[in-house]
Amino acid sequence: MPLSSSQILFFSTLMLGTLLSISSSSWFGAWMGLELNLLSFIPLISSKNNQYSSEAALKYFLIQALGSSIIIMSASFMMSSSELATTLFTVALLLKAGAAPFHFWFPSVMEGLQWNQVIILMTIQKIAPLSLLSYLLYSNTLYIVPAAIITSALVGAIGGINQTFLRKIMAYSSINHMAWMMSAILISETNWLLYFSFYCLISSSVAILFNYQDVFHISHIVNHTPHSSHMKILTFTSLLSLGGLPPFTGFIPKWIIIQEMVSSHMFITLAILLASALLTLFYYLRVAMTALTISSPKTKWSTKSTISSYMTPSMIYMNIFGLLAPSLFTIIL
Amino acid sequence: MLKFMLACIMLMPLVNSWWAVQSSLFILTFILMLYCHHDFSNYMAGWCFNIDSLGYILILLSFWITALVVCSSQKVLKENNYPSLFLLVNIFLLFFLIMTFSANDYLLFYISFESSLIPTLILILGWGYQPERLQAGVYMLFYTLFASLPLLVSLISLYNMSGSLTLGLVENVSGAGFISCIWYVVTVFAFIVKLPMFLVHLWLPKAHVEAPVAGSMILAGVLLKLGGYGLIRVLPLFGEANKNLSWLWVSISLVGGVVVSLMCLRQVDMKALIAYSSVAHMGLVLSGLVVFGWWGVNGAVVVMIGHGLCSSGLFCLANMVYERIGSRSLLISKGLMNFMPSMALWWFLLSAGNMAAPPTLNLLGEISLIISVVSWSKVSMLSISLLSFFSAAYTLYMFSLSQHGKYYSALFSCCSGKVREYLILMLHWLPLNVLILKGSTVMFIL
Amino acid sequence: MSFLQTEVICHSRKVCSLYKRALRNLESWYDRRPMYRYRAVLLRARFDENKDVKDLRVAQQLLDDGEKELFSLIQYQPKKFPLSPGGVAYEREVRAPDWVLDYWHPWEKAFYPDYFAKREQRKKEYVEWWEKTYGKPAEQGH
Amino acid sequence: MVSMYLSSMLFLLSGSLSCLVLSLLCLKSGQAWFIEWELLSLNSSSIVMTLILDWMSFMFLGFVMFISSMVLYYSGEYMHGDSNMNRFMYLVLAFVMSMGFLIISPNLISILLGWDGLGLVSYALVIYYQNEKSANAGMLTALSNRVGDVAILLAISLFFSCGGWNFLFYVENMPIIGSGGLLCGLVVLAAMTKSAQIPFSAWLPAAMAAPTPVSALVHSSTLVTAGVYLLIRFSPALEGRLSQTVLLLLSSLTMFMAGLGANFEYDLKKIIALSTLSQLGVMMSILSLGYADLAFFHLLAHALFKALLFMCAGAVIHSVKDYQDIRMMGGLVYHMPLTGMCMNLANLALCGTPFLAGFYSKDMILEVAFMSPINLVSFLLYALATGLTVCYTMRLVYYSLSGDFNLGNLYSISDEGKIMTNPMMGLSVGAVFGGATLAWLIFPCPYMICMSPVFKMLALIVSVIGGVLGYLLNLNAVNYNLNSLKYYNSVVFSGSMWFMPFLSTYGASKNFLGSGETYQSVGDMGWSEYYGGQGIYSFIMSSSKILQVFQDNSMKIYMLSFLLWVIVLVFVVV
Repeated sequence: MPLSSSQILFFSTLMLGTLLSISSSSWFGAWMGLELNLLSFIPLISSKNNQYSSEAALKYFLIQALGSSIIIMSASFMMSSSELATTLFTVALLLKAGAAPFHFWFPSVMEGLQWNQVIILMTIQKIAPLSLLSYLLYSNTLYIVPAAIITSALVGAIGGINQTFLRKIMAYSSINHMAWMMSAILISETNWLLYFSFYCLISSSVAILFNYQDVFHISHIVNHTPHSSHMKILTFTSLLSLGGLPPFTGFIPKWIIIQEMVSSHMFITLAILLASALLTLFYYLRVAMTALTISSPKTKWSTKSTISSYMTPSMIYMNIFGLLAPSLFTIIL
Repeated sequence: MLKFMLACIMLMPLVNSWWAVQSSLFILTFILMLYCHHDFSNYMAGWCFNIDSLGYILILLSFWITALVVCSSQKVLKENNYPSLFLLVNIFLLFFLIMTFSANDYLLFYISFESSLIPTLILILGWGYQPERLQAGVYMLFYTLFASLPLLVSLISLYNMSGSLTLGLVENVSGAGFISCIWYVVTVFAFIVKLPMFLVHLWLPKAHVEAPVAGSMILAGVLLKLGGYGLIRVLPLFGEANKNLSWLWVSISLVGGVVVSLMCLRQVDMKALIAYSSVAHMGLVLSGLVVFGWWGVNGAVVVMIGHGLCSSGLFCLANMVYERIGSRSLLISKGLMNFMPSMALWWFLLSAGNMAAPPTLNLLGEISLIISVVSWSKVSMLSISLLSFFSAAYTLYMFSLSQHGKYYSALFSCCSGKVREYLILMLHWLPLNVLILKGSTVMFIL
Repeated sequence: MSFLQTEVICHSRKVCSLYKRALRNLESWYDRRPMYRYRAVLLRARFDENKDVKDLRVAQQLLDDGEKELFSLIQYQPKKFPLSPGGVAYEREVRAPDWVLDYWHPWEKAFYPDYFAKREQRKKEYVEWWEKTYGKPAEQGH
Repeated sequence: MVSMYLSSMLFLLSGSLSCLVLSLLCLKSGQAWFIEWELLSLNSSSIVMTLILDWMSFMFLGFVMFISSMVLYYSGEYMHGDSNMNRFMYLVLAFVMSMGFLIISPNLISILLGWDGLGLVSYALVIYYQNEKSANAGMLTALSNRVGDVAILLAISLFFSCGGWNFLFYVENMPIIGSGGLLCGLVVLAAMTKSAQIPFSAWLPAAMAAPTPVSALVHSSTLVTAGVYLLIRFSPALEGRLSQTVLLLLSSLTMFMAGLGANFEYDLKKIIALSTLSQLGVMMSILSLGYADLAFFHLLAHALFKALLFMCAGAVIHSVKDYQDIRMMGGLVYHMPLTGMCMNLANLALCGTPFLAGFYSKDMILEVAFMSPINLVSFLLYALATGLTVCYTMRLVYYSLSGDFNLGNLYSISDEGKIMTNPMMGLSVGAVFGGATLAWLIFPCPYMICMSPVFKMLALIVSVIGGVLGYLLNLNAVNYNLNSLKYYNSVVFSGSMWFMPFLSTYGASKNFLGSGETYQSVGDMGWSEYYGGQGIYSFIMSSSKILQVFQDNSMKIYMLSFLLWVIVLVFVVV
């Protein structure tokens, strides 16, 4: 799907906003970057002229605007009461990142997006809030972030169980991963970067797969999957990788986070995170189930061709062979 | 060990020709057998892998069972049911099993232990028969994962404590305080679920019933043994805590074994019966292991090998019946002796193995286990006697119901056994009964 | 499924069944024929005595009493013919029903060409005989 | 082509002859060979496969092989035309092999090879016929025997404290083991199941569902004596233990019960089985009095004539077309004189008629028993059982051999099948001379027996009374008014082995099968699922639904709730 020129423009301003906010030295600059980011994502969302995308755009705009307004408000408190300011900052950033308990907008916005915008929302749009959050870890906010971790883990895990829409499932999965990322933030920046980059790789590979198969619902996978075995392998490897099952790449960031959390004695949080990881795996598995049952009914209207050849090995590499050289990744970061 | 892993990897390109993979697996088994002159300490070491006698015998078992699995799943080839993918999955499974049994490092062990789940899951979901296989697969995956994620935490804590996860270099967790006990429970629980112990065994009958013959064989033959292997590896680290808590596992597994045996008597599904009987046998293995006497541990290893061969053979037999009659129900597939008189001999021999009749490895192992558990407490004699009695009861129930008497009247046209099938059964039975002549070959350390 | 009574059994059949069972029971107790005959005549007389009872309530009562009496005197090892149900040699060997041969694969049949040729011949003759004796079966409507 | 029955007969016969010769050599020189194969050595105690070859095992082995060669030859005709005859032959050979392993291993672990093997092979033999009766009988047999196997397994675990399992070395000083009493109890329990003593008696008559040659070999002369044999080897350890007393009481009770039951039994084979049971009781009781050599003597002599008796019964059953009910026989002596002769010979030997095989052992056992300080109950049971033996023998003879033929007339009854009568003749020789020969061989110096004339004559008197009583009772049975019906309850009680068959089948299985179902529905499909897979799944599903309710709101509410959070936080912080 070639990008139109306006999309390219907005995409670059989107990136610019992100960069601006994470590299700015003042909260005002950060706010400006966030606003730029927000305003350039709106046209990207509503590139398809239907009511779903415009509804999603509206919702996104309202929520982000609310978050931004809180940020600009608390920036003004910074001088008088820095405690209050940091608290409000944290809450607003959590809202912007879509972490529980401020996650309510996230699934419903995801619902109206195309897969490539989903990828942007899941990855690029998280960069700015999360990195701002990582600057904010003063002692007085330390009780908000763990609470957000726990709620995100639980909400992400439990919320996705009953879902049948793939984008909602991805939304909840993203909320759950947010919990892991926030705990990584609590530990160290490097861990967070590591986890985040892995998450970006894996979740976008899943989304790309879904995009190629043009599926939006669990039952579509049964009908639309072209019957090539490497497609099936791709589907379930990337989904299980997203779930963090050992032989796949997704296990590495989890392993590292677990190790760091154990060394910093965060056992209670860790227990909740692990339990939630199990639940998320359950709904990934439900999606992957059709791929795992090797022989499935053929439908004549499955028109989608198989995924282009250069994608397959790269995605398999991304999802399987990561485990072979985990140290490589730590060196890079 | 790397040479065998590389051999496995090199088998992967061959998956398009069934015979090549099959014969290569047998040849590899044979080559591995040649290494049986090992010197009983760490052996064939290199690059995080080494084997000792325990690992050796279990790797040999994995090779053997995988070769037999391929041999007995000819139906996949015949019906062109994705044969090359099937072989690929099996080779992957074998690869992960070799890694698990030869890993020199707890974390590597953990990773490959978990990895072996995926090919098994694919086997069950991909080549199973009924729609219920989805549930079975989910049960298997989640029961195992539920218990093994805490294991990861525990292993990493061990790493934090002693700075290494190499087998033998990890410090022991001393004391039997609250923390040590929790740590202990978290660590062993993964293996206890995998074994499985009564109360957390629900995944096993489901998985066995729904799995294709390959899945059942390898599940019963090798994968359950991962639990026992893991216990043998981690229990030495938790001496004190284990001593304090072993009563819990022994009592649950022995009483549970009796309960499971009673349930076996009510099964009408052949595979479910065999699966439940595995639970009962593994109960004894678990109690021998947590008692952690020399006899108990060695007996557990022997039973693991014996049970691996025997129940895998029984699943194979159940599948042969299923392929002919199309049902696993004992009410329909009955009176088979009239169709397949020679097969009835194999049924009898393998059933005898299942009830630990001499001269099978199972008997040797069970004797050692009973010795160990009875020396631990005489009260256990009560449930051990019931366990042992009922193991005969349900095995004979299965044998007589499936082989003896009139056959189902709606049944016509059923061919007798084929040479390939007799060969498979023979290859299950022979090691089961011959290895006892030098019982120490299958022991942990001599 | 003999324990499930699926139809209404009339009173006289019940009486007859009781009579027969009682006779068999006597036969098991009295193993010498003359003694058994003597007893059997007496038994018959007892049954005959009440054969004209018209009141079903009385008859039912008599039947129940008879059943009770039989139960209280049942022989612990009833005489059974070896090849009939309950006998020692009943179903000792499982024999495949004849029609199984019809389901053999043609290749399998080809191993015994003479036998199957003759079998086909016999079947045809049997059908002819059937149609001659009982007439052609009516066309089955759907 | 040499048929299988012939070749196995020749093979076993030669084996038997060589075993007997070796036994004589050992007896003369007092030698014994001891062969060990180490299976495993751990903690310096080793599991070994041990074989002991002394006069005792050689002699027993010789007898077993002799009887089995006769039986195999005999089954050449008895099983003629059976479609699975080869399976039968192989099974019998496997049986002989396991019996051999049992006889020659004095090690508690290696004896399991024979012990379990006997149980399994005899199971396969009992279910040889495909009817439901034999399936049930086989299950009862196998499971009753399994109780003994389990007892041996537990005994092995207790024996562990000795550091080895060659019980021959340890039986002399068993008291040093802490739980010696329990150990002896378990061994006695094992022997009792194999030899069908009282709580486990039900399987022996039930096992008569097997083909008659099997009964002749397995259920009369060899398998059932395995328990006795084990205790013979084990007897020094039992001295003065509680288990010995219990065994004495139970075995005399078995003796009496079986003798009584045989008098009310109608199945030809079951009568003989009950008589076997009674003789087993004799062996066990004399063993529990401490006379192991007498028990061994009776074991061998009994094997000879009991196998003969079964073969005769088999010949009868074969020629009357599977009828086993003695009410349907009678007058057979006119039709099959040779068989009748052999049957009478065996019967007389069983009763202990002077100078036949049973006399030497039985008479000596009774006299020794009467001489020893034995309690009154056992004494009475002994005397009664001896009388009852003669009584049921008379009854058997009366019903089957004499009188008129009670069956229809469409049978060709004769005993001209040489394949069946020849082995009978062979065993008859044993039944005549066996006792005397054994007495000379085993007891080089005579037992000292010292008792009053009344006691000396007691055995004879009881036998004569029993015989006369048996005859009178049978005459009495030919009656227009049956006395059995007057004492209905007691007749049924004695005729059905004191209800043991019901208790050990229905009584045992009912509770276990019921609880199996309960556990299945309440445990595995109930609580285990509730606190396992299904319960967690439904909990999570319902909580997911609750979460979904929060999710289904308008944007406004989300934003308001966020503002509420902010306000709350502001208050908390400030």
